[in-house]
Amino acid sequence: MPAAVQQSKAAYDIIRERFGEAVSECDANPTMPFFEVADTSKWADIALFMRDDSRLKFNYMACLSGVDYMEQGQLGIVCNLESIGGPTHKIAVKVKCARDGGSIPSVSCVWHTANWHEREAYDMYGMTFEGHPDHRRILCPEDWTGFPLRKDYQVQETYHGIKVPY
Amino acid sequence: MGLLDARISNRNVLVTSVDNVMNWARLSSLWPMGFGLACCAIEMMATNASNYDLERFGIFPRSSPRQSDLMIVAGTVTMKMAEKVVTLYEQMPEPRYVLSMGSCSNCGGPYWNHGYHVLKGVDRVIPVDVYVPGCPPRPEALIGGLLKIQELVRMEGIGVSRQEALKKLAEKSVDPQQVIGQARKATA
Amino acid sequence: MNQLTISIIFYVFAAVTVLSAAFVVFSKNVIYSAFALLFTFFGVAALYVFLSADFIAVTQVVVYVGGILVLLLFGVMFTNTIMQTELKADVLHVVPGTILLLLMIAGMLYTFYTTGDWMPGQAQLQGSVVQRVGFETMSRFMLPFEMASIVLLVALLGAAFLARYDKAHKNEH
Amino acid sequence: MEMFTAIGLNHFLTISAILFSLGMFAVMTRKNAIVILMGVELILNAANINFLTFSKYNGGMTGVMFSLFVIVLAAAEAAVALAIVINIFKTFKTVDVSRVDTMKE
Amino acid sequence: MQELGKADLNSTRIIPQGDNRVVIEKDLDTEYMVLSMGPQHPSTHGVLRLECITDGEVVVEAEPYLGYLHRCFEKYCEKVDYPGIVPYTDRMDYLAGINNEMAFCITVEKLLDIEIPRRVEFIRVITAELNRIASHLVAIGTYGIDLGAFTPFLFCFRDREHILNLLEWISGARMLYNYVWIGGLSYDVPADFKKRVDEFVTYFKPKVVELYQLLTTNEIFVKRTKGIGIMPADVAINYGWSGPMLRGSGVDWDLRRNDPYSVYPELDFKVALPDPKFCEIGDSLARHLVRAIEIDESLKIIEQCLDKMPEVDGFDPRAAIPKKIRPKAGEVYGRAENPRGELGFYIQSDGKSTKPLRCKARSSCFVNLSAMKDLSKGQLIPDLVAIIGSIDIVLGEVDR
Amino acid sequence: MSHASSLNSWSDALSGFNLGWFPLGLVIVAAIPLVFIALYALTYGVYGERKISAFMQDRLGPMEVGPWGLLQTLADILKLLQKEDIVPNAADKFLFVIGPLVMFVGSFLAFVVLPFGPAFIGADLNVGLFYAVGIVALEVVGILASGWGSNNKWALYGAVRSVAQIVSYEIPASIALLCGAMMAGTLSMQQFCVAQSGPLGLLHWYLFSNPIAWLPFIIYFISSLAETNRAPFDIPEAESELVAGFFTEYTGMKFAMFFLAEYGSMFMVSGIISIVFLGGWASPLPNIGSLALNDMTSGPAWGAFWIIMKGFFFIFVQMWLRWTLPRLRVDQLMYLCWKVLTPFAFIAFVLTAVWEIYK
Amino acid sequence: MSEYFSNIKTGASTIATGMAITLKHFFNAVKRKGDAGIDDADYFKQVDGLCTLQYPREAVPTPAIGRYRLHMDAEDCIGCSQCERACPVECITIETIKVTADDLAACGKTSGGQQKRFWLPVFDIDVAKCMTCGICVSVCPTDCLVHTPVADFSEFDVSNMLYHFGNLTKIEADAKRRKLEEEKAAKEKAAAEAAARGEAPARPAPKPKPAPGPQPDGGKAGE
Repeated sequence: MPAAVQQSKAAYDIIRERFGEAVSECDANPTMPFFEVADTSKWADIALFMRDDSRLKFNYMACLSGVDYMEQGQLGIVCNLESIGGPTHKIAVKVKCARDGGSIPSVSCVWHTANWHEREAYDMYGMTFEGHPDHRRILCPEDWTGFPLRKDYQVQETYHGIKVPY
Repeated sequence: MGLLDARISNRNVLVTSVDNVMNWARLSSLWPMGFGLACCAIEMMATNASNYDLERFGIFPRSSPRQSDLMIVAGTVTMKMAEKVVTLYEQMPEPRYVLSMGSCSNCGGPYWNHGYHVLKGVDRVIPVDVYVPGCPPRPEALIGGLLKIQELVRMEGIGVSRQEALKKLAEKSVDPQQVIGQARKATA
Repeated sequence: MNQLTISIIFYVFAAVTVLSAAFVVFSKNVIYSAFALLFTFFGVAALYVFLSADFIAVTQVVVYVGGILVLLLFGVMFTNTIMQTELKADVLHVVPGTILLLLMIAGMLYTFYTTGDWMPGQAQLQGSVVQRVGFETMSRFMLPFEMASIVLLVALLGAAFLARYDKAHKNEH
Repeated sequence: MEMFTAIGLNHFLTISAILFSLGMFAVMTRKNAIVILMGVELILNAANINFLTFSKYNGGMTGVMFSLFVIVLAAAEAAVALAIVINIFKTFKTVDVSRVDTMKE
Repeated sequence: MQELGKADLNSTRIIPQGDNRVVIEKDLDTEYMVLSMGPQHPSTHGVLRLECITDGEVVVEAEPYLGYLHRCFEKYCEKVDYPGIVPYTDRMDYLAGINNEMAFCITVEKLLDIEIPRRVEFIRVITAELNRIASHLVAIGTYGIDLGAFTPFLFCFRDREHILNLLEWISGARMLYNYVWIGGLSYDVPADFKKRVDEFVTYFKPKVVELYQLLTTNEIFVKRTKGIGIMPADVAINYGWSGPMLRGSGVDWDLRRNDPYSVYPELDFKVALPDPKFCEIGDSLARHLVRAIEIDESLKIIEQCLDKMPEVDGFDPRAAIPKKIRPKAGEVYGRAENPRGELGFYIQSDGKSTKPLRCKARSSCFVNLSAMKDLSKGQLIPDLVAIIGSIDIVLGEVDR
Repeated sequence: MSHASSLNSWSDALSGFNLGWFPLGLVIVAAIPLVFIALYALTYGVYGERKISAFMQDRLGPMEVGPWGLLQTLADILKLLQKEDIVPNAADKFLFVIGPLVMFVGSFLAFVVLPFGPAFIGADLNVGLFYAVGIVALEVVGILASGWGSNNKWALYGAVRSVAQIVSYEIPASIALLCGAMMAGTLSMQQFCVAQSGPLGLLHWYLFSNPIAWLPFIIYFISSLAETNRAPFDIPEAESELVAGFFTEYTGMKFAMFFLAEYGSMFMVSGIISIVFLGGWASPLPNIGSLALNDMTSGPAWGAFWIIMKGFFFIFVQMWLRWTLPRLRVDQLMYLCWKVLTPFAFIAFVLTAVWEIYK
Repeated sequence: MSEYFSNIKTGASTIATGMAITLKHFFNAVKRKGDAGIDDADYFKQVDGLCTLQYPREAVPTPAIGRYRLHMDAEDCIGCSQCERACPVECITIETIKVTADDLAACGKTSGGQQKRFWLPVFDIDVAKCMTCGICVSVCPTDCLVHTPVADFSEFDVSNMLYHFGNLTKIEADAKRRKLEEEKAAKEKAAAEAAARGEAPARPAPKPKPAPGPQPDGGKAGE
């Protein structure tokens, strides 16, 4: 197991110790070690703990990507976290919710960068983020129909009278 | 019909020469609107910059649509942007020209098939006079496109609509395949 | 220049002055009034030139056009919602006002034209007054000149204080 | 004809009378404080024309000097008056003098 | 716990009141004015729209609206196979094509777990640093335009043209290269390349000095940028800033050093940090200075790479490219230091298809721009322009 | 002030020429400098600006329209004439139309008092300098009218900024010019030139003959840049902030008027500064012994040549500055005016007075 | 107070420096950079002076590998459709008709000597969509699809940018198609007969002998 993955595992152990069953087992693969939040409602607490715990100090959210798990009927987000100026560990966190009407707690108050990323995830996939201060579409126009990056997305025929497909 | 009538109806000498001067003025001072959208905007800036220097032709960008004659649609026009493009086009005073620069604004370019949010060609919302291909077009290509617009202006005049001018130009145009063949021979 | 030319020019400027002044007074749009005032001031400056007071004429342009008019325009713009071109102001008591206006003009004109005593004296003012203004300011009118400067200073301070009323007010509390 | 071509004292006095009356009209009838201010400026200008006219036709410098001071005072007056108008606007949210009827808000 | 989070939010939202910041007081009872800057506005660097609520010249609040250049990059990633995505990455941050390609390729290579020839790595680094210089030249030049200096912009573009010519010579295209391929390069460099790059470095060094004298040290420029838009380090990290923006706030963080890739560990360069002598840490000038220093560092890196680059006879840069790129199932987050910060790619592969299941591009500009709302509060309109310019956004990357 | 006539003999003679009752001569007197300057401003000012900026930026500038692009400006004007004249619906029609006119007139009115040679002046007013400074006020009103009339936020911002700027900078400018007036003891533009011409050429110029004159000279030059809205004080039309400032909404010929007015006032301030501090039409060459260079290069034609050359020089410096410097911010602009230029202008005023008394 | 004066001093000195630089450039304007290409040894020879190239009159040579306008040489195309599959933009449309046995000679060989097995009734490249990524060129086995360094080819009508490189006219294509159908039908019939006779069915057809068939002017027809 490479050193980086071991560090991630160690960080995971701290979180596991604190939250127990709320987080799933760590997937310590070499390319992107991650764990999943089993209890979605705990995600904001976990996030805050991860940021503020002196051993973890995940103060930098590198990326937050929405994902469509069509087979499982779920939507999710993947957050890549690390620490700047603190320990050198990195870890990814997955949070999932139901595909229709699912919601995930917003962490935009923990990491400001999550604000726009969550808006983007909403724009592309349509999950809602509870407690998001500014829950709007960000890239597509406000009156756009559908969530473009869902696997079953069908593009609309016209937008404001302009033909959309080629 | 007398000789005189024929002369007048066939746009007499005076009108033609006035036309020529007016067209010369318009084609010599095409002020484009600095309208950068995407990658092509950078090439447009490079064309304006020292190495290619559009000001040689009297083309110098204005930031207000009211003072520009030419709109260079440089880059991808998205659905969100399309309406703004139309607004800006409508703000320009006549006579106005549109040059579509780059694949994206010609027909959606690389984003034509899956780009749900990309307008598949700016000619769907505003009339385009010249299409410059390339992704992005080289500055040379943009200059070539602007020269084409100048040709178009030269063909216009009092009582000559843009369609007629285009028709005249089409008669004069060279077959692209021939040009490619020549270029190919030259490089071979 | 012959007499006729001079009088034509005089009448042109007189007309500009009077008409634009009327426009100032009767226009319902405050901003139009302000811009019409520009022409009034200019016409008056031109009349000053006819009165051999070239220095006063230029002072009129500098102070009235460059200063007061701009102040007035700013005042109009500040006291109206920005970007709102409807700047209507009602005219009150039009009928009595107009009657009074006409009466006043008539009365004054009557007085002017019937009083012959102030008809031209022997020594008319000729040429430019620049140099004489300079001499007079530094000799006979020294005291008023200094007082004017004090008045200006006080007005400056007062205006600044009044316009910054909020701040002064805030500091009290 | 002579009366119209030879520009004399009365011509200027006429203009000054008209200007003065117009200014008075504005001061008396208009509600907008700024227009009233404009009326005051018109009155001052009318007075100035008179000063200069008499100065010209009597050959003295007093009228010229006086008009200079009038302009100076007009500038001071305009500055202060506008400051007051703006304060009125801040307090009453209007520059309509007929609605400014209390000493203190 | 949630409550604590809220409280904490307030404590991190400290935006210091620099002395340039105008305390908003209402002198006259004027109404707030809503100004819509953009999407077609000279200073928004493309098609950003800022809705500013202003009180006279003071910006009370500026809300950025994005998406005017949303070109569905992530949709394309799911529709096009891996080699086909590379040209689309070019079009994200179109000022730094090679850097984007490199970020994407190293991510996929991480997933594929393949070895890259050393010469390829050196060529990649040289071209990437050249492109970084070109990109910073545009950033500095357009910043000059924002502040009213037109000539530095043209000087920057004049020198950038040389870089473009160099890159066109090796890749065939001027701006969007498609040069770095997964597992290799599209072409080997021409024989004279080393010499020409060396000549370029000697040509360029005095030009950089001239540029600094003309723009960076100019008193008006300094006055316009110093102390404007100050971002403290902890807030910057919390906002996820990266690259020159983060370094401008005084954080010593450079992915080339902290999460090394390619041959960067072998190279000697220093992480550009602003000098508190010339600027206030975290202000617009600091960010500009970081970019200026990075140009020098990139030149150093290029010189070292030219020395160290192995010469291989009959070198085939496409030799290591897999015939069919079909990574094993798994996920990866790979990233590289772009001129504008961390460009990351999150790729999910199902192991069966030649197309990614999901590919998210974490673009640096998108993240950097998100702080705009906080940065602009209480600034003057000209300062707003200075702040946007110092963020140096490329809308292609913001909207993707 | 021995000759207190308001017009010099040349223009007096011409203005006496009447066509019937119509004062044709007067019109000609008023129009000659105007036409001359308008032509100048049209062709060479704009063309020169483009070429100079191009050379400073390592490029060629206009090349294709006429030989070396010499006809570029002509083409621009002809094109602007043909353009559709849009008056936006939301605009205040009256103010929108009158704005550029007032500004144009205001910018060209001052040319009446600029002497283009010993015998070539529209009106040698005794208050020439005062008039030239004061008439700029008209421009202010034009700008305000167009900015307000456009009913566009950018235009209004530009107009308000511009007015604030011009009104403020008039103070140091006038005080600096007062220093010049004190040295010459006159306000007549013609007398300025007369006082500075002499056999020693440029040594008679105040800039070189007076040890303090450089201070008001620099102050006036900086303030004149601000008064004509030139870089680095071009914040009213700051392209990157306000799109195009107060003329954002203008098309065609109205826009051309703004353009002309800008170049007209550029020449005007250059003319004023060269008359007040650099001798106007006085030749710079001295008489060296029997080689009477000064006498050879004086006279009506030479006078026109010298003043235009001096004007060109200052326009060149203005362009040079414009293409070198970034733009100031609004508050910095005001700082410069009130806290730097105005105090220094007062210092210069006092020093000049002292020098004039004790020299 | 000293800060006040030092500010004025630095302001003046930096402005003077900047002005010196621009003035230097102004006087350097007599020199001009030549039109040397990047592969020219004296590309960096001229450091100062004007760098403008007057494009329609003078041009910098584009490098030989420059990727601008796509060109296809129908003589060399073997109709493998790899470019069509590789193109991320899908701007290439290819339709092929298998060459019947007796037409092989008429179809000809590539310049590399490879036998062509497909007619190309349609080989359309929509240059308007092309993003010049060069992937199609890299997969082409016969190097018949190339990017030419020609960049300047703007059009008044966007439909002119759809380039047809196919080497058959519509009528010819129909004829070939019919011929192929016939041959296929004949082959199927033969196979059916063979199957009926109980022979092994899936034997490849024997190499056809070169037969002097009807001579189509296929190489030049495409436009």
